[in-house]
Amino acid sequence: MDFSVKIKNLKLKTPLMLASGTWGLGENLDKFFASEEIKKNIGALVTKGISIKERKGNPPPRLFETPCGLINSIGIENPGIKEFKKNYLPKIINYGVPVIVNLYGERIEDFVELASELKEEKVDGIELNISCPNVEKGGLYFSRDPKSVSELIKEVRRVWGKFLAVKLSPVGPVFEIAEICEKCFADALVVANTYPALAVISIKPFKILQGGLSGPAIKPLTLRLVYEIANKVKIPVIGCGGIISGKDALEYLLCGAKAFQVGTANLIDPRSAIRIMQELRNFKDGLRNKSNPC
Amino acid sequence: MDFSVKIKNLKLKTPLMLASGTWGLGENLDKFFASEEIKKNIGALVTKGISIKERKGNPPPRLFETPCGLINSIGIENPGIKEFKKNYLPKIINYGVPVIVNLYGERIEDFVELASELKEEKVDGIELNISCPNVEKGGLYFSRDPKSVSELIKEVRRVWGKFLAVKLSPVGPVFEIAEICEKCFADALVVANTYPALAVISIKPFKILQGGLSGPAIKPLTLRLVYEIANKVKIPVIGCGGIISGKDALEYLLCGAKAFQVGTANLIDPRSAIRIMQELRNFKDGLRNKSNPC
Amino acid sequence: MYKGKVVLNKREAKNIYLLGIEVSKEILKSFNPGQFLKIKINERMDPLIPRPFSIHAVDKNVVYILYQVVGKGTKALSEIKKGETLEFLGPLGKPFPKLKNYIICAGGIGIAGFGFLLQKAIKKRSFYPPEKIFYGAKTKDELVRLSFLKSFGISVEISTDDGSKGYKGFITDLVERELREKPKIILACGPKLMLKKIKELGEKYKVKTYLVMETFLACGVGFCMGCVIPSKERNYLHLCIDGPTFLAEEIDIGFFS
Amino acid sequence: MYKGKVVLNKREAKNIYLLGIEVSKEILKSFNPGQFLKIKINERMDPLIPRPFSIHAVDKNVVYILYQVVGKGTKALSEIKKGETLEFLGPLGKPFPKLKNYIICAGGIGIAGFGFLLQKAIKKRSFYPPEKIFYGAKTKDELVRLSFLKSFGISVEISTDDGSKGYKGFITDLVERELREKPKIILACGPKLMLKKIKELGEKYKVKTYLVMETFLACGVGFCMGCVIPSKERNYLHLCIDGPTFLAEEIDIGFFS
Ligand SMILES: Cc1cc2nc3c(=O)[nH]c(=O)nc-3n(C[C@H](O)[C@H](O)[C@H](O)COP(=O)(O)OP(=O)(O)OC[C@H]3O[C@@H](n4cnc5c(N)ncnc54)[C@H](O)[C@@H]3O)c2cc1C
Ligand SMILES: Cc1cc2nc3c(=O)[nH]c(=O)nc-3n(C[C@H](O)[C@H](O)[C@H](O)COP(=O)(O)OP(=O)(O)OC[C@H]3O[C@@H](n4cnc5c(N)ncnc54)[C@H](O)[C@@H]3O)c2cc1C
Ligand SMILES: Cc1cc2nc3c(=O)[nH]c(=O)nc-3n(C[C@H](O)[C@H](O)[C@H](O)COP(=O)(O)O)c2cc1C
Ligand SMILES: Cc1cc2nc3c(=O)[nH]c(=O)nc-3n(C[C@H](O)[C@H](O)[C@H](O)COP(=O)(O)O)c2cc1C
Ligand code: FES
Ligand code: FES
Repeated sequence: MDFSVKIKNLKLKTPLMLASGTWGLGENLDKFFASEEIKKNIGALVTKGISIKERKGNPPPRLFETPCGLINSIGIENPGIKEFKKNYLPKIINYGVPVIVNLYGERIEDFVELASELKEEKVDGIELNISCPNVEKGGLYFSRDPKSVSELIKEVRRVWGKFLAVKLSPVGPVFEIAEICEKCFADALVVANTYPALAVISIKPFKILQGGLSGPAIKPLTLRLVYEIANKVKIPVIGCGGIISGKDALEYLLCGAKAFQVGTANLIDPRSAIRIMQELRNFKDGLRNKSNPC
Repeated sequence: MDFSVKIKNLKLKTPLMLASGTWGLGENLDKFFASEEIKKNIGALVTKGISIKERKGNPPPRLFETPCGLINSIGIENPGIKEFKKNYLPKIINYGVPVIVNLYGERIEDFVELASELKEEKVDGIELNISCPNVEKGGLYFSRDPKSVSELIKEVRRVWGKFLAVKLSPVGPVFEIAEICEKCFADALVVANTYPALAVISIKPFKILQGGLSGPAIKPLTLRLVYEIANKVKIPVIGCGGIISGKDALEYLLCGAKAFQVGTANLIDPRSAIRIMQELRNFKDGLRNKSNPC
Repeated sequence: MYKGKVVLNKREAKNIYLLGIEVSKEILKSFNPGQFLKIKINERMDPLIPRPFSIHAVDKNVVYILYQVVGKGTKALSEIKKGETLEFLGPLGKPFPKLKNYIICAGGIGIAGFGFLLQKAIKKRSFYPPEKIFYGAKTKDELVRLSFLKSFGISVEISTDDGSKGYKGFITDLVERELREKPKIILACGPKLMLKKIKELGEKYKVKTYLVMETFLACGVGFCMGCVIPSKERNYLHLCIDGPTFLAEEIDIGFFS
Repeated sequence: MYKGKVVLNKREAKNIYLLGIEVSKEILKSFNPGQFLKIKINERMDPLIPRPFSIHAVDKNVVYILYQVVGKGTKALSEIKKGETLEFLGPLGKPFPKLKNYIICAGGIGIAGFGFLLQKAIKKRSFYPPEKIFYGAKTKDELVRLSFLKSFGISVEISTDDGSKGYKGFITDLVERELREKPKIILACGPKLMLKKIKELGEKYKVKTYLVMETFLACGVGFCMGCVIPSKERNYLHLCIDGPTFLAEEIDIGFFS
């Protein structure tokens, strides 16, 4: 069965993308996948959030498990765009599937500079991360302010002609922002990043962890967002939230997503993507055999 | 250990309330609790949402289980305020703990009329439900529009002098609405109602259920809201979302809630409230014995 | 909730298990045929909500549940070992009506609740035995506890969709043959489509018809209003308190499609 | 992930269990002392993330894990029965460094990973045996597998906080006594406070000190960057790929408080 999809000018062999921040910087993806497995199963690789300067990330604890979910507060730990281009990107490109670089900036100029840095690189697209709940500035700030998003996209578009996706936060005026992204000629929306969450990690002394919630717990919430946003905008929606099985993936596709990203599942088992695609294939075959394909 | 709390003029023996819609209309609470157990453990009873006219509710399916969560789409099934006053309220009042009536209206006039209907009744307070995701009108409509909330509270205040809480939706401009409630002299905020969610209940034929998500899955999200709102407003915040254990309850109290409501846990086991209070007592005793009380 | 030790959890047929939980006689005394229990599957939170199962049989100090593995809850239940402890709530729902001159029609796992009815009826404990039991399944491998059923000395007619045992076809065909001969009250439990057909047969042959219904439950005790079945007067019945057994004429036929 | 049959899951001491999983020799060959496995606890989603455990011992075609029940994952693990199947990922992390003239210091369940080291060292498989093992626990009941440890013929010094067995007090007291006599390299695993004290002793007696660290892990393979330990140059080390064993001097002491 053919699973290839076209999202604007981006051609993917499968609708499955590895979500930002959940497969490291690609250094050791090949420890867990044969080269052919990547090409056959992974439609695109979305990199960890990359900033202009190196970021060390947040102090520990950075993780906490909640019922059927995971809170993370990594704080965009990354080596900065220059080091990334030099020491990580070549290997990622070498995996032989489309590469989308997730960009993290605090101001519009940051995003513009980051996009310019990638102009000459063999990357296929960028994903603007305006939705990270784990950083002081930037991140959620944009997601609260539709006007700034509109300006952001316009400015980045001046330097970046290739595929451009915006990764939305699931909180705030999300429908308004989705519509603004469409108006400003974003090529696709990624719905969505993690949900602002809090866990009490110690009662005495009282200690909390604030971060973003991902995983199966939030699937019903993001599925709803995808369904509603796909009904509101005409640009492709890429679903992302709590996909653990082929059935989850199929649900996103049926609810209007053109493609989907897998995040937390990679942390449970680095080879989850293979299983998810296999389950999705089996599912579709099963449905087709019953009568008409869905 | 004394657990009594005072929320404005409302005196509660314990900080635990049974949340709206999760203990029926009180007809058979006494099947599961001895009269003394109710008085000792339950600080207040918050009734099912009551509307002016009878509402039959939504067609089935009304429920769907998700990972560590429950989606419901009941649609405020209730007998209407007149029938409620006559055939249900007396029994509820008879349980001997403070009674808060959850009011559901589509327009401001509805809420005013409902509050007027209760003026002469022996109820201790009302909770304005401006956050039900399962109804066409009203419900979430108010929660998207801070101005209408301000008007709503002002109008209801004309006819209602006793305890008045507003039950917020966890989505939309929730911080803005919280501040408006404070300004308009609401006595307390209930944070929060269920999260708009969607489940695919059948793939072929494709069938979905849209409703509100509750239960442990959403606890990290509502805990975060309570923490932030309690830091923003001075009126008491009543936490509500995913409380299943005494530890969950304690976390809400430590994050700034003055009291808490238990919903989905009542559906898992009708006697959950007793267990939760017992666990909370044990916890506090344990903490106190270590050194100073928390 | 009550706690009880699992004394048996045994595969009986393809995907069908028999579970026995030790329960004090005091509690067992309150159990009636037609009622159900809500069983907490594990201590963790997935699955979150206890699942409902009919009381299949009662034996000294053990209650039996006959269940089919269909999803994560029943899968997890099937992995529980003898000696472990389970929590349950019940008895819930209304008992079967007390009928005379009636037949039972069961489709698949719908047979589960009738075991207890037969146990009581044979001992003449406030229930009468049915005149006949009609029991259909997809295939021979899914017919369960036939010797148990037959032990009551009531005639059991069998059908399988594939003809691997008994009549080849739907059990409702056999029921219709019976009604054509002599109208009798029907008490039926099984898949939606079977119940729909039974309702139609009841109307055609003008016999009182009772259907044991199913829907996803949360509380099981009237707290959540989640378990509704549409009635013909555009009203809603609540399965966990008004049912699970309903007069067929009360239920909106649209529910079955 | 690999799948393996559980051949043993036995209580060894208060809250401490020994789990054996059948694994092909091919896979076992890749296991090294100091490395760990990530074990998927069940098929459902609570707990969601597989939990990390040191390789405690290896025996023909079985890998052993020694674990303490501290939360819902380990509780669920302790309920798994012989004959069931478990999935795991590994070996993960870096092996212990290859030391000579060193002592081992273990606090509580921190002893787990050293069993495999001793097995290899005794067979002279690329590791040297320690000169002494210092092993402390809260109380006698929490000291585990002493006969297993002693079977290697290396002297084991014991302490308990309550004096119910061995020296009464902290194990680090015994370690300091040893160091005072003659400085030796330390390899230590245990609670944070013990590790802090060991780091201080290492500095005081100017001996190279290795600490086996712990933190909540998600991926275990360098994907999430969630498992950081602050290093002294205001940098972060990643436990699952740079560790779990670190040179004490690399780690920011603030982490221990
Ligand atoms: C009163 C009563 C008595 C019962 N007695 C028995 C019995 O004696 N023996 C027996 O085997 N079973 C009995 N059942 C059915 C049994 O409760 C279910 O099979 C069980 O709850 C399934 O749980 P699960 O976790 O295995 O399946 P799940 O994973 O929950 O789902 C199983 C199937 O049900 C579907 N489903 C789940 N929720 C909904 C919903 N809200 N709307 C529509 N479809 C949904 C799923 O899509 C799936 O196909 C009874 C049910 C009721 C209501
Ligand atoms: C490399 C490595 C090797 C290990 N080897 C062993 C071993 O051989 N034997 C053994 O018994 N244990 C070992 N552990 C520890 C073991 O992994 C944990 O005890 C286990 O994961 C606990 O799971 P749980 O679900 O039972 O507890 P949980 O319910 O997850 O929590 C247990 C405790 O940890 C706390 N906690 C959870 N997450 C965090 C966080 N992000 N930050 C701070 N505190 C948190 C909780 O509050 C609670 O007090 C090892 C850990 C690592 C990292
Ligand atoms: C550990 C971790 C790190 C993440 N880092 C990033 C990031 O750098 N940039 C980003 O846009 N999203 C990041 N995310 C969000 C994921 O890409 C994804 O949007 C989210 O986890 C929801 O999907 P899931 O439920 O499948 O995990 C991260 C998520 C996790 C769990
Ligand atoms: C079945 C069901 C019915 C509910 N009905 C109402 C209602 O009528 N009015 C209301 O304000 N909230 C209603 N709620 C929301 C709960 O009162 C509560 O806010 C929510 O479930 C979150 O708490 P929980 O996670 O403890 O369940 C309902 C929730 C459930 C599960
Ligand atoms: S299941 Fe809750 S009212 Fe019936
Ligand atoms: S646990 Fe994910 S990087 Fe170490």
